[in-house]
Amino acid sequence: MIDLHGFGHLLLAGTWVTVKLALVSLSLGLVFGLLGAAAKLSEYKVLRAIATAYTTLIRGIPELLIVFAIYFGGSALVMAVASMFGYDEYIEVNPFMAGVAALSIAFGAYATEVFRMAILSIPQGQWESAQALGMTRSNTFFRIILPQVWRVALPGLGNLFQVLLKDTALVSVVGLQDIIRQATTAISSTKEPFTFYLAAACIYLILTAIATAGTLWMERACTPQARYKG
Amino acid sequence: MNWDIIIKYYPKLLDGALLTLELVVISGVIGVMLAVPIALMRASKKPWLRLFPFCFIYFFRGTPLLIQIFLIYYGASQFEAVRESALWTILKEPYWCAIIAFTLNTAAYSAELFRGAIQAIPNGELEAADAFGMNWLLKTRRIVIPRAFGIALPAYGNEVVLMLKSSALASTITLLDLTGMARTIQARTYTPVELFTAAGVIYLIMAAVVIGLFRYMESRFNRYQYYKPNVDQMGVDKQ
Amino acid sequence: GDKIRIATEGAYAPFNMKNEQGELIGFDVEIAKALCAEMKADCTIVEQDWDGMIPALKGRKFDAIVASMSITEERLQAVDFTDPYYTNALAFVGPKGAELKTDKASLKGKTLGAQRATIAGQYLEDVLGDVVSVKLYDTQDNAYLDMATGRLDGLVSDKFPAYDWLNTDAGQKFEFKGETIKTESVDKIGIAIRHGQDDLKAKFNKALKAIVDNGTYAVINAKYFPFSIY
Amino acid sequence: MSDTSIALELTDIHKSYGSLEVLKGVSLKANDGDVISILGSSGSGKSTLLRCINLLEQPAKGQVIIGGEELKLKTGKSGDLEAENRKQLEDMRSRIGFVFQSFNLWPHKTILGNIIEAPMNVLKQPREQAVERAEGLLKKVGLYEKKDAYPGNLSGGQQQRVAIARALAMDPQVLLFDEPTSALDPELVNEVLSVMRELADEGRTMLIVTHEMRFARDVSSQVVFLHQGQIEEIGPPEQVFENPKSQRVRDFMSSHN
Amino acid sequence: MSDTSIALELTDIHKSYGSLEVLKGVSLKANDGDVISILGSSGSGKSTLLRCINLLEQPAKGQVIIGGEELKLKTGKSGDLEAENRKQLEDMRSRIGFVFQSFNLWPHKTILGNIIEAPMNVLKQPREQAVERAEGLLKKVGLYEKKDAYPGNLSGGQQQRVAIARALAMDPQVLLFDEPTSALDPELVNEVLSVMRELADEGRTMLIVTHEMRFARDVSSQVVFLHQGQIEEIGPPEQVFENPKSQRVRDFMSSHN
Ligand SMILES: Nc1ncnc2c1ncn2[C@@H]1O[C@H](COP(=O)(O)OP(=O)(O)OP(=O)(O)O)[C@@H](O)[C@H]1O
Ligand SMILES: Nc1ncnc2c1ncn2[C@@H]1O[C@H](COP(=O)(O)OP(=O)(O)OP(=O)(O)O)[C@@H](O)[C@H]1O
Ligand SMILES: [Mg+2]
Ligand SMILES: [Mg+2]
Repeated sequence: MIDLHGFGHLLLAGTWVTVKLALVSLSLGLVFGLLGAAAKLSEYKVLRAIATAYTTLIRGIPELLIVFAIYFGGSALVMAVASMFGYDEYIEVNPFMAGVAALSIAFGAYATEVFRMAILSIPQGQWESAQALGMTRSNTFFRIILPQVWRVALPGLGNLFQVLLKDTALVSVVGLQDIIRQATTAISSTKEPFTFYLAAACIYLILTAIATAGTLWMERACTPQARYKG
Repeated sequence: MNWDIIIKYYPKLLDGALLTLELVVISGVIGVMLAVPIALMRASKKPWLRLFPFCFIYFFRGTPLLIQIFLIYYGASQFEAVRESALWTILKEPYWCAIIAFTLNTAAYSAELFRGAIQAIPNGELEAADAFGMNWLLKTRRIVIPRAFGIALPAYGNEVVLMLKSSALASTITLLDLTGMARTIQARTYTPVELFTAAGVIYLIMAAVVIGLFRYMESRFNRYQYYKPNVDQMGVDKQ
Repeated sequence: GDKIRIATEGAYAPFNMKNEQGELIGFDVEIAKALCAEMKADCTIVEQDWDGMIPALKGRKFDAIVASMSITEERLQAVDFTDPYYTNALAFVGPKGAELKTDKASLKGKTLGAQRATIAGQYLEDVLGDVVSVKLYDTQDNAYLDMATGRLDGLVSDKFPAYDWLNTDAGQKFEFKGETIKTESVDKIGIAIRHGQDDLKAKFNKALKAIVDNGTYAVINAKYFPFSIY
Repeated sequence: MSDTSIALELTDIHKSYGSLEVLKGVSLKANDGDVISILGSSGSGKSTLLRCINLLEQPAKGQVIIGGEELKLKTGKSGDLEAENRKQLEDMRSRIGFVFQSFNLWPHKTILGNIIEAPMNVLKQPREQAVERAEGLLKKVGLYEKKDAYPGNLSGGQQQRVAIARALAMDPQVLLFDEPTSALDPELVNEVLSVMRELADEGRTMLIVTHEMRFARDVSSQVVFLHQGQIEEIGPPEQVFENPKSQRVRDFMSSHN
Repeated sequence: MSDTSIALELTDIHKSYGSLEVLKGVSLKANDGDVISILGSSGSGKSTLLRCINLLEQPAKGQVIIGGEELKLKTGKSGDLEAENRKQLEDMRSRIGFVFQSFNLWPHKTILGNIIEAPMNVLKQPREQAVERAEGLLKKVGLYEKKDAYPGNLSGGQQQRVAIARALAMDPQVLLFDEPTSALDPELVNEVLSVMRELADEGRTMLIVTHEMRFARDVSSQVVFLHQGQIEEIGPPEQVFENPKSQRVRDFMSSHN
């Protein structure tokens, strides 16, 4: 058995931070991704240009810089605004919120591509038949296309979620104590890198197992034939 | 902003960028070659064939790349047996350790993408191949892989960009890739803003090239998609 | 009293690290607490990742950094420092039993390591860069590990943390080599505060002088090292 | 002839794909209760014409009037016409039933789900009412027992019947059928035919693309023969079938004896 | 009757989907050059029967002999039969042409690419030869100008003709057609019919699922009537059409007059 020298509960606390961050960022990131894909597939040049700029820029710069920009840039902005009103105290941008903002913006940029591809792979006839019945575009999208999009998009989104789970480590620069950060401090005290990295790896594997099971379950739920037993 | 610093050090940064590119291209190419068979096994109907790729993908997607690099570079070398073996000539070098880690990591991520794409191919198209008596290999080579490749292309573009950026972890095992170079110079000059901006711009350019390349490949490879009747898919654009 | 928020890293044993309860401990922390007691200030000690340390100070997330930060020209452009609260030194570390002479001539062709962005790393590159091959690591621990595998013939490190490490299980096979290294600029460690906080700086300096004079400093020092590091 | 009795009027519809001119100016008028069959060889533009009516395909030129209401069109960026007002288009589409040549059922919804989707979401019918009507229609097309199956579990003919039921569930004034009987056996053809007769008797207007000559002859009030994107011949079935003016139509008819 | 003249023999084919028994023991024999039409109402199992022949669907029970060679089957894990020897199955499939009810063209390949794919890769024909033959076939079905288009750009009837050309390109001994004329107009039906007659004259064996009575009557040497997964009636067309023994068949035929 691995001896964690009493640091186990810190790793667990880090796990909780990681999970919270990942889940909240995932939900927001999916929204960004859908909006991005809708904009990219839109007939309006401006929207397409904005979405392309968003995905290229955000995918192009390292996530760490995004975290920095949002956290420090964000709090500087808030304080600048506050000082215009004569308030000069320190205003803390909630590090959790900043982390979520950075991670979900990054996730959204990648998810945009995944959704775009998945939407394009749905046969045109599916749009046509809904529109021929007078359904609005948004109704068609949400009721007919989106349910079919998941099946195609899930593997890609699953990948991105795995990346996200690990990217939570980046937000330690804004003072959040995620798994990796807790492992690093434990290593510094105990001088046992392998013990703690292996323990961290195990925790990640457990989280991954849950995430994978979730994705597989959703994939199955999204595949119509599999539900029906003649 | 101190431009002199950037001008003075940019040849060094370019050296770093070159190493980054080298790492990404080599491990990307080997990674795809591994990913295709792994994805095919993963999509197979035989449970025992699915087991190995499942574990492989599970492990390499499931743990942080940082830890994988760490275990390969520092972990393997903990064992006397490894250090005595012939493998040591390779494992001793941080360069090869980085390539091994990146290759396995990207292979796992790409395999999962390809699997999804393989399973998204409409059944009828595969049945048509079966009905011609195509054997498994032929069907796979001529229909499944090209078709899956087309479906997976955009998501795979994502993966390459992600790999480009995560290659920065090479700097943790003493390699002077773009990030490693920027960090080393900045430890000296204490001009993090200048150097990380310069490095950031180089990453951005490399990412933009990758993204553009994939856009181009997509328009070549999925040409058939862009020919379709002009349907009002929320005004889906067909460049 | 005043409210002061002080940041430390928590990953630089034995100066700052975490115990099993997740509390911050170490030389830096005890000094910070002693200073606060002396100033009768109401202090909170917060944990902050190294990369975000100076940006977060400037962003007013906290008011002072007590994290073994060397006073350097470049940092002085960004922040102010108090008087130094200890003085660092560099030393060679190598495997016990291995012949490692530390003069430049006999080091020719060796591979030496150090932590990136430290005085030790600069020393290696500037002074020995032309004869040895230099490898730079993210953390000191990684450099130790690579020395254990034999990829490094030896390393240059801050003396005090190395002293601490040599006393752990992992450090048993290694020892200091040669003399403590003399660098032309002596490495002074100070408390970083924002520009323009001259009141705070004066208070810290006064309190520092007080604890050195009344022996509190020596008591803390003795807990960690059998020799004075002031 | 008063305006209200004209259920559908197409004027000078043009459509091209790139350099291929598929429709070269088609005009057509249908009164309430008219059943118009559209004949023509493969690739003559029959499906394209139907799709232009509810703007699934954007015509390059032309005018569409449904139930006396003109569908307002403007020139879009691509140079083809598009609806000026989406609301009006959606509204019109909800009053036009369309049965696709390739069915286009939604694979992720059950048969019942496919049918009640639009009535519930476009017409805002309460669920029970939509289900009740859907079940009635499914019984009519002989697929009541399959209501909880998914499209992937149905045979071709079964899918086609579901597609017809789905269009009928909207209770549309105008119905457009693209080869509605192509995958049906003769018995079912008869059934579908009698369903269509009922619809005609109710005063609904239908445009039917079909290759079933007998069907066209029995059920239509008018027959249109499309050839290379133009109307080659139009008239009551007796005339077009027995006594066509055009040589092209005569050749076509003679191949069906 | 010597064994070699039997092109295709099915014995007691059973197939169920879950609890739904679709085929309940179908046996059938076809000699070289026979053209057998399979009739039956929608959902009676016609497509399923065709798909069982080349094992696209795994039958629960039964035997398939093609050109005197028995397809060796064994019980798989699912309880249904599967090929004992993949090589033999592939080999047999390459000698059986199959035209799908839903065409199943490969969307990412051009029309020409769709047709030359199997000849080049399964039969290892050199490219020029495959292209030459494909172009000949495309001319025959009237689609030569579309050879560089993609399936998504074709009308329904055009896709169906491509599917037929694709099957013919393999020069197969036995041909299975699932409603090959459902999307065709009468002229094309005639053309396809004459292509089929040629094939029959060359001694090829064909099984055709169709709803086109005239077609079935004109071209078949035998007509099979499927009903609820069993053969209700079998015989030469005159007998089945004019003088069926079964009441069920009589009803069916009467709906087609
Ligand atoms: N998206 C497209 N791009 C290019 N050409 C197209 C497209 N859709 C249809 N066409 C062409 O337009 C012509 C008319 O097609 P349409 O589908 O209207 O024919 P049809 O009369 O319905 O034929 P069928 O009876 O075979 O269904 C055909 O030549 C077809 O190849
Ligand atoms: N994958 C499946 N799962 C469950 N049931 C199925 C499946 N495929 C077919 N069936 C059912 O099997 C029966 C026979 O289907 P089949 O496709 O053979 O009919 P068919 O005779 O070809 O009809 P059609 O003339 O309409 O094409 C139908 O009732 C159908 O619903
Ligand atoms: Mg058509
Ligand atoms: Mg069928």
